[in-house]
Amino acid sequence: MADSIAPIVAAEEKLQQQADKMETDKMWIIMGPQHPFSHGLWTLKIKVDGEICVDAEPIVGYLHRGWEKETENRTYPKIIPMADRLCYAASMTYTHLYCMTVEKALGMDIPEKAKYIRIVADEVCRINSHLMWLAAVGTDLGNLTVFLWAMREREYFLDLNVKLCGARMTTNYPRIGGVRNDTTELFDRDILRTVDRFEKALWEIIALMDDSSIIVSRMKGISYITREQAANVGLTGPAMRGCGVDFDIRRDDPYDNYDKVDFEVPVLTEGDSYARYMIRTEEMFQSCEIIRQAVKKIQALGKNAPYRVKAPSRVPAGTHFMRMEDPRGESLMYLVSDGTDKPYRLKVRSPIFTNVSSAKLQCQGVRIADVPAVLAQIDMCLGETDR
Amino acid sequence: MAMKYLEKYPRSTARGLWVIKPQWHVLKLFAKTVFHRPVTVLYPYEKEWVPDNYRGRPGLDFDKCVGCGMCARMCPTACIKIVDSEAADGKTVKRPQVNLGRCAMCGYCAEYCPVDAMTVTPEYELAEFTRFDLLYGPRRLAYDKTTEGMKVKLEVTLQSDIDNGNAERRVSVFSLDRPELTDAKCIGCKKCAKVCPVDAIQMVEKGTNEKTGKPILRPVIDEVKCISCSNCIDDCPKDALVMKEVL
Amino acid sequence: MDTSAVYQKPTEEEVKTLLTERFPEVEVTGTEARRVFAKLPREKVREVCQYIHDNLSFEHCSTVIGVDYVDHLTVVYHLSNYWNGLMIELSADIPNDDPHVDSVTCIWEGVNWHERETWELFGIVFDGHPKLERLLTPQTYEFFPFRKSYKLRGQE
Amino acid sequence: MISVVVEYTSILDFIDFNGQYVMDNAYYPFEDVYNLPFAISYGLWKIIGGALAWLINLIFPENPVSDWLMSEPVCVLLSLIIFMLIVFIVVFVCTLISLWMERKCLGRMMDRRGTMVGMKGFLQCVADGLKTFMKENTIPKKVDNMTYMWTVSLVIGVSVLLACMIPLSQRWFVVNYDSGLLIIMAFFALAPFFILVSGWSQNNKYAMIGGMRAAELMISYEVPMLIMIATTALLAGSFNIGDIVDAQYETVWYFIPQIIGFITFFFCATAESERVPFDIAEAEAELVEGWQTEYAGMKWGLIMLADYFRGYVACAMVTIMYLGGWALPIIGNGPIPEIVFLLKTWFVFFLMILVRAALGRVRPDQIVNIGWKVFMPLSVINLAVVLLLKVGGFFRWL
Repeated sequence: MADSIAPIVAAEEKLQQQADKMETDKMWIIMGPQHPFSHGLWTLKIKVDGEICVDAEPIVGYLHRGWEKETENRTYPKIIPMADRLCYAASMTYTHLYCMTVEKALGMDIPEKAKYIRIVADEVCRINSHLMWLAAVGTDLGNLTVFLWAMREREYFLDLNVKLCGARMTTNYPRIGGVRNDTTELFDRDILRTVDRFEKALWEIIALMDDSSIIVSRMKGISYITREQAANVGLTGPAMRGCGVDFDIRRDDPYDNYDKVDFEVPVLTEGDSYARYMIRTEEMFQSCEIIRQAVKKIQALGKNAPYRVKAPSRVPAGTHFMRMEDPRGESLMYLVSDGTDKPYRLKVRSPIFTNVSSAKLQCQGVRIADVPAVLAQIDMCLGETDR
Repeated sequence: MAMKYLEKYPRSTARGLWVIKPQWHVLKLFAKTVFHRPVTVLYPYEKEWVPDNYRGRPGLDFDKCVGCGMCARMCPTACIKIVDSEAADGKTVKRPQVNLGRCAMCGYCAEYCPVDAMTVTPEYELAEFTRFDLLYGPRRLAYDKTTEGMKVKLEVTLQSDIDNGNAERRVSVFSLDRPELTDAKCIGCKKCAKVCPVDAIQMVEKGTNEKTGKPILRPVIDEVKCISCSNCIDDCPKDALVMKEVL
Repeated sequence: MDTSAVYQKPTEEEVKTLLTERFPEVEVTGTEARRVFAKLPREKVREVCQYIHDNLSFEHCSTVIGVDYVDHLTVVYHLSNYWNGLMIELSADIPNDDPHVDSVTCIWEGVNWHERETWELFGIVFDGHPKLERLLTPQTYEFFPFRKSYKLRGQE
Repeated sequence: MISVVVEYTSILDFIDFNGQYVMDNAYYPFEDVYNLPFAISYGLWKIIGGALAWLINLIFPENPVSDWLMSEPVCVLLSLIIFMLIVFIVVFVCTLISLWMERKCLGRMMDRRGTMVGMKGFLQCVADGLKTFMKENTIPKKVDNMTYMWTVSLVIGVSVLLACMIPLSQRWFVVNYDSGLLIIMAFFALAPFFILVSGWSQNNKYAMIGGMRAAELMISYEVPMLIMIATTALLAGSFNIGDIVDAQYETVWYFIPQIIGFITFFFCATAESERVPFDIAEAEAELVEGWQTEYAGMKWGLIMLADYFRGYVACAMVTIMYLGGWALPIIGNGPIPEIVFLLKTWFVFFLMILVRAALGRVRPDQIVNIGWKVFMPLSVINLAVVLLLKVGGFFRWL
């Protein structure tokens, strides 16, 4: 009997070998810079085998303005509006980071009230940025309603920005030695109301996202990244915490007064796209908590507490760096000063620059339809990537 | 402190009909917006309320301005240029001109104006047909509905005051820093007195030069009049004047 | 201290002693709360980084920064530990006429783009880098725009 | 044909309505069924052609042309042309209304206003049409020109033809086939072939993937749809649309016994008309515009319109098969059954808008999975239920 089967088995094996060897043509698809998925000017080249992506290569640099070189030409206060333009969604955090770095170089301590106001402004900015990201994820998954609902909520926070510092997005609010102006009248009332309202509205958006099996199944179980990989390729921020790295600069390396407010750092070990989504959503709730606590602290400090200290115009020579938890990850500024009123070199470490460099890791084995949904979790912003 | 969202989600995949809830929420909003108005603002017809400190285009109080050039010095995009302009009494005075094509609306000009002549205004509809139209001269910069909130005050607390337990004292930056003369470097060229916008510098005779017999002139700064614009420091050919910072 | 053991949460003092004991060339210039600053010769960069990564559990390299001090170039590495938030700043001086340093991309993959960026902007060549090409600036550039010799308009 | 030259004196001799009922015409094309749009167009031709004949007769008295114009076969022929126009315009306006409805409803669901140009935003459709027609007709250099143009015109043409073939009532139809549903289904299933070819011809990777996906979609959703059509025909005992509606009026609306089939068919129809959440062929997040990427200007505008035609057809099919067509439960046909039918169709379209607003896009592999592993068994279960009801004689008691 074995003899009669043997040729058939051999033929089958041969066929199997042929099938294994058979190679379909792989093609490069170039997405961007004019593509609805690229939220900004960048290109993603993906190599696809049928519908499955096997390789990816991001191309950035269309927006390279030489930001770091430009700063060498300007006095210290003039760089603050420029730092706003690093990222339109997280302008407050970059200004804050810049001011912190210069303050560190000056060795000065800023008033308590300024620290808390900066925390409030930062967290509002974080919510803004996360809402923008939520909107992007919604559209990339094909649901425009999420986009508009998230943008609607963001509008209320932008109104808060207008009331606080007179501009919606390029806030230009933190200053070296404090903040631009004191909190305006009734600001604490407005912000608490907005936050309360926002939490209710966020549940509605979550109902659209998490209670829809279509959207969950689009994110669940794709683009796995392990903890070691995440740390090694330099993923930071929510993307990293979704992969199981329990690290948040606000908690583990606190700056300003983050060690005096109580909040949780969400960490998930799943490592898929959905985990990264969930981290950001939880962070919005935690930001609301931080805002509530910080506003209480501001109220306790009283109306006449100092909010801005006069800073000298010249920075003593030396090298200093500061890092902070940007909405998208770890941002770092490295300042080389030479004793004049202009920086000798200012380097910005943008979280997205590193996050997007790991696009290959994130996209491998993912279908074309999921590439936008996976890369939306980076929360792309080209202003800071290209600088 | 506890997680709010991660406590409830992710929901178990076993829940049936998992597409009903989003539709219910959408339908709820639909029912609401059919009778109420949606949140969008019909822009050209309706406009959003903006607060006093809204940073639109810069505004200028022509008579208040002293032409010190502080705005031009602090402007991060270098869009402000000090130009000669004719005052009401026929004199030629220096006043800022703003190129709104480059303006980043950062509000530094209003913030650093020592006499509060420069203000922020809530005007943001600035489209013009040509780039030339975007040049706002000193007269065109005037904004007649200026309120107190539009004049951005630059008030700071001094570190020394905080250390002394006097933390609630706030002072204007422009009443603190004064230029200081290094006598040995000064050549008495009178340049500082010429460029001073508020005439705070008087050239005072301090003895006679032994070789040439000419009088030795030295600037004396009126501390009350000075607005610490540092024009004299910039124009000093021998770096004899230095800003003495009070911290 | 045992320089070959693996430390998951080294303190500032431990890092200082371990580094100086293991590598006599490394000069620790200062420590702050959660910060260690060190200076090292450029030949030792990969070796020290490998040690910091493997034995001191510094899983993440934040940045690679190039600085042009006119008379020499400097590369600065910021390494961070995810277990206790400690950061090491390593800086290595590089002579102008031979701008070469070992790449650490094989240790931390995330450094890849930072090294490319540093190369294109400062002309510091990272030996052993998998793809040392221009990233932000156009491929046709033949100069290094962030060096001090490249003057901007308005810079004297 | 020999015509007797008669002496005509007034225009009313030409425009002659008395004693001439449309169905009395020997060449009446719809046998013994009254057709409202044909009657209208017949009357219209009587007016237009009569006036024309009178004019010709005025200039050249006693010529045979005037008589020929008013003769029975010519009347039928020319009123058929007007009939086509009327049917098309009605369908066109219905589609524009559903387009407007989508924009407005979707806007309200997203907390915005939707279109605002004239007549509560309805004129935006006209403005869009004008805009796309004004645009430059660009054709990429390296496309296969023949298939590129042919397939898109076929996609549009088939969709329009399909929409025109939907009967609005017993008296408003184009052809009264016994296999009405099957014909509609056949035409409905035709467009994806053209999409596949068109995606290939454009020499563009996005378009090609889009075309492939359209084929994927077609293969997985046609089968359950056909099964459900067969189920409905089984229940009604006929493929004729009029018979199906009558059967529903006599018993119950079929969405009650066929609730599973109703939901399944609704989603299948959504998928067939390539609307969110099943619009993978033109998934704008990853494929720019899918198979429409290289079509610009007028062609693109017509493709978008064709999409809405197909959406309208899908809704109409749901209405016919499950919601009782133009008949109301107790009233029956009512005075204007066409309005009843359109209202029902728009209601189904509203459900589609709701689904679009609430859900995201499904991945291609998931779509095939859903098609074969969920909708296919569901349609078979539906068939089994209907068989049980039919065999059990449930419908005899009603």
